[in-house]
Amino acid sequence: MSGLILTLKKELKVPLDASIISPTNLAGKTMDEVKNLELWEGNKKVKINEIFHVEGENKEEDLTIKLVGDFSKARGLGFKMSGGKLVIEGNAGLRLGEKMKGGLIKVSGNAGSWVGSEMTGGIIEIEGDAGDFIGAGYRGGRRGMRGGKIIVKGDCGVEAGAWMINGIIKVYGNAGIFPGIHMKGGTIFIKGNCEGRAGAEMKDGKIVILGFLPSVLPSFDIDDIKDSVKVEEEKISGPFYLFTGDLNEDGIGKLYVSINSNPQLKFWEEFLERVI
Amino acid sequence: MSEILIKNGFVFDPLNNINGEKMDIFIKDGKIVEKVSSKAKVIDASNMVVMPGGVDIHSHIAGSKVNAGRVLRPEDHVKDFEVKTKVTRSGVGYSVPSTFTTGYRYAKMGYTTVFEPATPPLKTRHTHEELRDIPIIDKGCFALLGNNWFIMEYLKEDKLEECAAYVSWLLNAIKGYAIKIVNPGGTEAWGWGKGISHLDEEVPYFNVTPKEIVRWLCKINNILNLPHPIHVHTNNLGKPGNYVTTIETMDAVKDLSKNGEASIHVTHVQFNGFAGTSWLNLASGAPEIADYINKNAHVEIDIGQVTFSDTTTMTADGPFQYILYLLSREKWVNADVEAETGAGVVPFRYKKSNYVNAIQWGIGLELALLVKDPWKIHMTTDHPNGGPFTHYPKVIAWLMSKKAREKTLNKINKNAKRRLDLPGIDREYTLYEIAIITRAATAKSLGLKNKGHLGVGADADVAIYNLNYKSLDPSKDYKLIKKAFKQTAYTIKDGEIVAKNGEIIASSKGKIYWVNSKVAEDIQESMLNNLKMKFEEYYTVKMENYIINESYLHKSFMLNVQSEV
Amino acid sequence: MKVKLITGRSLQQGASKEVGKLSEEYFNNVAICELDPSDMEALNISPGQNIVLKTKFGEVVLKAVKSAQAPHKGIVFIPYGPWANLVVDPETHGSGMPSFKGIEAEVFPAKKEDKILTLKEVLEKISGGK
Amino acid sequence: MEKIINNVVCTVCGCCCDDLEVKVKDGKIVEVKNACAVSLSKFQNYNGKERIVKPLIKENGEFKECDLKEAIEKASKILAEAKYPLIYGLSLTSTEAIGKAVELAEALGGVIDNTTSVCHGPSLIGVHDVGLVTCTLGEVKNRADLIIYWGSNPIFSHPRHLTRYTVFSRGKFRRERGERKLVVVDVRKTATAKLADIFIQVTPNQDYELISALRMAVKGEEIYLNEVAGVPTSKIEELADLMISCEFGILFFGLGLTMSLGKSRNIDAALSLVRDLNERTKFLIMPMRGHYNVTGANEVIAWQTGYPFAVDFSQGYPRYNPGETTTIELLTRGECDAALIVGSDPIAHFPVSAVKHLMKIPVITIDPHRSATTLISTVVIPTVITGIEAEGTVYRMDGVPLECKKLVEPPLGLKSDEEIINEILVNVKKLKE
Repeated sequence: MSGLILTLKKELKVPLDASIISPTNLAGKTMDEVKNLELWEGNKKVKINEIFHVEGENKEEDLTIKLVGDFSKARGLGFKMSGGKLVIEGNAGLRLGEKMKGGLIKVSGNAGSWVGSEMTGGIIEIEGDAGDFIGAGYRGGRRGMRGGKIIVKGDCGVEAGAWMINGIIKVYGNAGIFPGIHMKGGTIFIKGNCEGRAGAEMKDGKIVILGFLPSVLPSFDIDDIKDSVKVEEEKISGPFYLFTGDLNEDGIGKLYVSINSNPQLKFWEEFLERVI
Repeated sequence: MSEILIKNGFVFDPLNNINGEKMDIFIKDGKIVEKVSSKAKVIDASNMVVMPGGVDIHSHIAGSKVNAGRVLRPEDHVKDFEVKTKVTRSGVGYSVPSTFTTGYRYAKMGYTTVFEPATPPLKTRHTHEELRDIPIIDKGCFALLGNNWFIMEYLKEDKLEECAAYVSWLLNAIKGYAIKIVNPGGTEAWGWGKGISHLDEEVPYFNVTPKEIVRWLCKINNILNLPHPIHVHTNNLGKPGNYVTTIETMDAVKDLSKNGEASIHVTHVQFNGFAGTSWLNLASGAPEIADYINKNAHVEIDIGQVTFSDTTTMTADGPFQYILYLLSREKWVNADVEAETGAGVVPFRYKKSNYVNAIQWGIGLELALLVKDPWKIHMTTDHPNGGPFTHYPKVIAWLMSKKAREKTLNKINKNAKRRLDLPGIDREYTLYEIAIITRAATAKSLGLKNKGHLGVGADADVAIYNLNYKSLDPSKDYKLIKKAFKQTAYTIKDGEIVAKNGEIIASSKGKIYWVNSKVAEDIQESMLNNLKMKFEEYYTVKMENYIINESYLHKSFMLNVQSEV
Repeated sequence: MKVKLITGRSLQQGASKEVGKLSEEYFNNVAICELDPSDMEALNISPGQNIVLKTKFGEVVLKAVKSAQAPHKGIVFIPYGPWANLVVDPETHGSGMPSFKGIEAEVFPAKKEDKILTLKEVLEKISGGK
Repeated sequence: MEKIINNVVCTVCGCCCDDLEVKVKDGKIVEVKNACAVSLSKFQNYNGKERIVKPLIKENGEFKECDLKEAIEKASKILAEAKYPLIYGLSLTSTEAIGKAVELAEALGGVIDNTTSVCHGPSLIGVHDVGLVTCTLGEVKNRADLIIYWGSNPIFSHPRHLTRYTVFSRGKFRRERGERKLVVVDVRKTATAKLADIFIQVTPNQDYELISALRMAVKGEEIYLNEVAGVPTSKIEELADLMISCEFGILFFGLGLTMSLGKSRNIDAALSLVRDLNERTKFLIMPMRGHYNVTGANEVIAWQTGYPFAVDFSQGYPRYNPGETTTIELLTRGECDAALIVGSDPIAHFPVSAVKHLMKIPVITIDPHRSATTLISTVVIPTVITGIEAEGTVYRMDGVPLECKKLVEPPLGLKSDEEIINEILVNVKKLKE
């Protein structure tokens, strides 16, 4: 392939702040400049070529960077990137694609927590599992992702889309508790099961769960039964229970839960009749 | 200790009537002296402005509620940090800086003395621990007494002398400097989730009124001969129409002025200067307040300027902070303190486009510009309530340049602009007047004899600004003004150069000022005997453990004051 | 028997940790498992007998104690300490805090050969990576 | 020669009772009045058989005694050479010592965390998002007519909390037990629950659902479910009415909320519940902080760095992100290469996954007593006991700062935490140059 290939020379023992490694940041730099860029390994400053074999070429505008190795201890890969491609063959660590504005990040393995934290655009694709707080925000900031797309082929941890404002999160596997907590907008689609507390304290936005959801919080109201729901342009067929909430936050968020996967929620239908 | 000669600067020293004269300043052993030896280090200050170190009379820099603000807002710190250097510790800003950063940033701006205006006596040990960790600048703290149970009970029982003895004991016990009154009676009512809305309303269960509390503590301030007048945050703060309460509060102590001096310092008056009856028709009460101050000698104020930024509001006015939470619906910290006071913290973003915020901005500047005598004005942002102290240069520019004001006026909410008198005000502060409202008047008001001037014997706290006074037209060159006041060419603290061109080059410990107030021993003793029992009933700590050992003040500066009882 | 495991402070644990973390008192107050009387009956074990507690994360032998804070059928309690940590859930959910309470567990009466490990044995077990 | 020392501050739990009466005879503590069982045990045993008096260095698996200088130099070398050292513990010492530890972490370019991480860390994370509507304990004593303990068993964890500060205390506006209602929410009928006017038994790990329902009831919204978290809806509504109709209510919460499923979000919900109640009445909330100065550690670290715990100095300035910079994750991910433990026993209190990594890296422990952690340490530095052999500042669970006293002389040759950490700091600064 064209573009840059960075291969890890050694196993990482302490955290590596890799936030300078993004197509946006490396584009237009000579190989020498790239090799001599400094980053933090624990409390020591090291040059890129002390940690990576750097090969390939750095010509096109729309740079592709391929990373080879286990980056579980690397933080902030693709930080603030606004274009190009970042392909990680292996695992990515915490805060992958933090504050990302555009471009594409692909991970062949798993990713740590805070994938796409506070991102505003671009696409992140994880072949394996992702950690907690995907598409969430910084502690106390009350602002999650505002745009772009996160796709997790495997499972994700807790609080996917916490404080999410806009954009799309798709999890093809299972999700931990609290997807969409404090959510204000955007869409979260969970193809597998969810451990519970979906949409807790959400104000607005849309959550769709195809798999099993043990229970719906008492602060949600059942609204309707829908044959299908739209996620992006895709029509997902149901049927679904449509809940709204979280009433504790005067929320008008929409929570779609598959009827077929959740017989234990049938009792809600009785309240549905009361509503209509 | 070393000698320094500051050569050929334009000196502004209002307390000694020096107005931009080109002259030399001599420093030896941390003091201003008449001359120095040839060995003295020479600072060439030609084409620079030389002023006494800045003195901030009201800035929330230390203590439990400031720290509550820090804990509340990691998102505020993450965007503004300081990396450690050979001489400095690391830290964070933005609106609630960590202790080390607070000291360095003040010093870089040429400020050398700052007072924390609101410490709950019970938690003042905490305040002193933080003050200890604020480098370079001299400090002190005001004790919150406007909702103190003992004081309200003494007042009810009309025991003036005994109460004076109590206040004297308390200031000594906690190493405080002045009497602070916040929403008198109102914060106590908030202990029950209630509020107080006018000066003659009775405090639940205590049956005294805010007006009585203010007068009572003003009398005690006089009896104890404290260096600073009562420092008052009035009732109804932040409510439309509250300028009336503000003027009533001022008028309540008109007769208590001692030999023509101010009997009351009303603080961050911008927040207490609202006219109108609702948020929709909010207007500036500054003209009315200024008119009262211009006609009455017994009042001085600080402005509490709004600077349009994302900040963190914090006061001992619990009920007000709750109202602010209801307006913002974001995060809210409340912290009531037994038998004494309360506190609230709410993040807040002042927007130019917001009608109310724009009016608030106008009120602050109108106050400073409409009050004729600058000695009655103190420049503050009520840090961090109106904006962080690092925004002072903006405020100075607004005061010195109509052009700077117009530039902002064109960006603010149009209705607000139409409703303000500010566009019609031509006055522009001179550097001399700026020196008054940022050091001379403040030092004088605080009774700091060695601060705020450059006369022989004064502390060698000096700020040298990169500002060519002669070739300068502040009215046009307000950008230069802003730049110059952001960071000094030199800041000298106690005769040592601590900052140079915005770099901290030496760090030192500042002094802690407190008043050692003395009353007749027999009165003191009988007071203490009566106090003991109730103390144990009202508090959850023993009296002995309430008293703060002077060892907490790493560089203690005790001001002895003899009372009249 | 399937139960929910709660770990936490107890007065005896608090007092005996002041005697010493390596002391016999501490061992006696911490290497224990408090069960609801009805659960003990169902398991047919009497106070003082040993039980084995298994979770997804490990297993531990402890002395059974009749809970003074019953009823709490289906809930067992182990005081904080090295023994509890052999079976607690390390999952923090990104909060810094492991899951010390409400862990799915199974309790069996101990066989004669299962004895309670000493602190040293616990540490060896851990460093042995079992 | 005998003396009585009054108004002694107890250095055991977050109550920081300051009314202990200690009798000292010939330099030994012979009697303590007003102390709880745990406090008594501390005074009886602090200088017992588990006390360490000589520094220890481990060489090929065996501890050998050494002098302080050697121990400090060895410790400094290990820490200075580390790429990502961790400083942990700091809840059983003075704020003065904690402040020094922050400076050491900065000089090292390491991470400083305190035991908050595994007690009320989730509470602070909740506070970052919601805020905290609270007060000092005297407000409760003087005004509270409704007291709720949720997931907390103070009779065991804070034995004098009820008598000094809450249900059994005597204040200005509340004179006796009859004027206050006590509610306990827990998974077991705890010793505290047995004293309650109302006990609510919640299903383990369903506190969040219960709070969620309670918030609904407080808002006057209808709850469709007949039962939430094992509690009948009628009982939830009854509790909600009680909360709304009280004059001054307070909710004390413990590790039952912070450690069970939901962690910081359980607290988020509890903080929101109490905040919203202020539209109806006066209601406050307070975490039941465990160690006597865990609160102080948060205060010092916050005023010096801006963040209350888990602060990473690896890049020369404070960075903070619980989950990333907290001890358990750092150890479980195997990211630290050395550790300094001050007055804590992580080996006894961390899950296996974290303990394993601590056993792989060099560990320096500063502690007055032997513990599971001293056993696995490379360097062990004995220290004097704050509040008994050294004075120092501590912060009660409600943030009220107190100065504790030196009651007796420490064993010969022992130094305070503050002095030891400072000596390491001085050494490290030399080594780093």
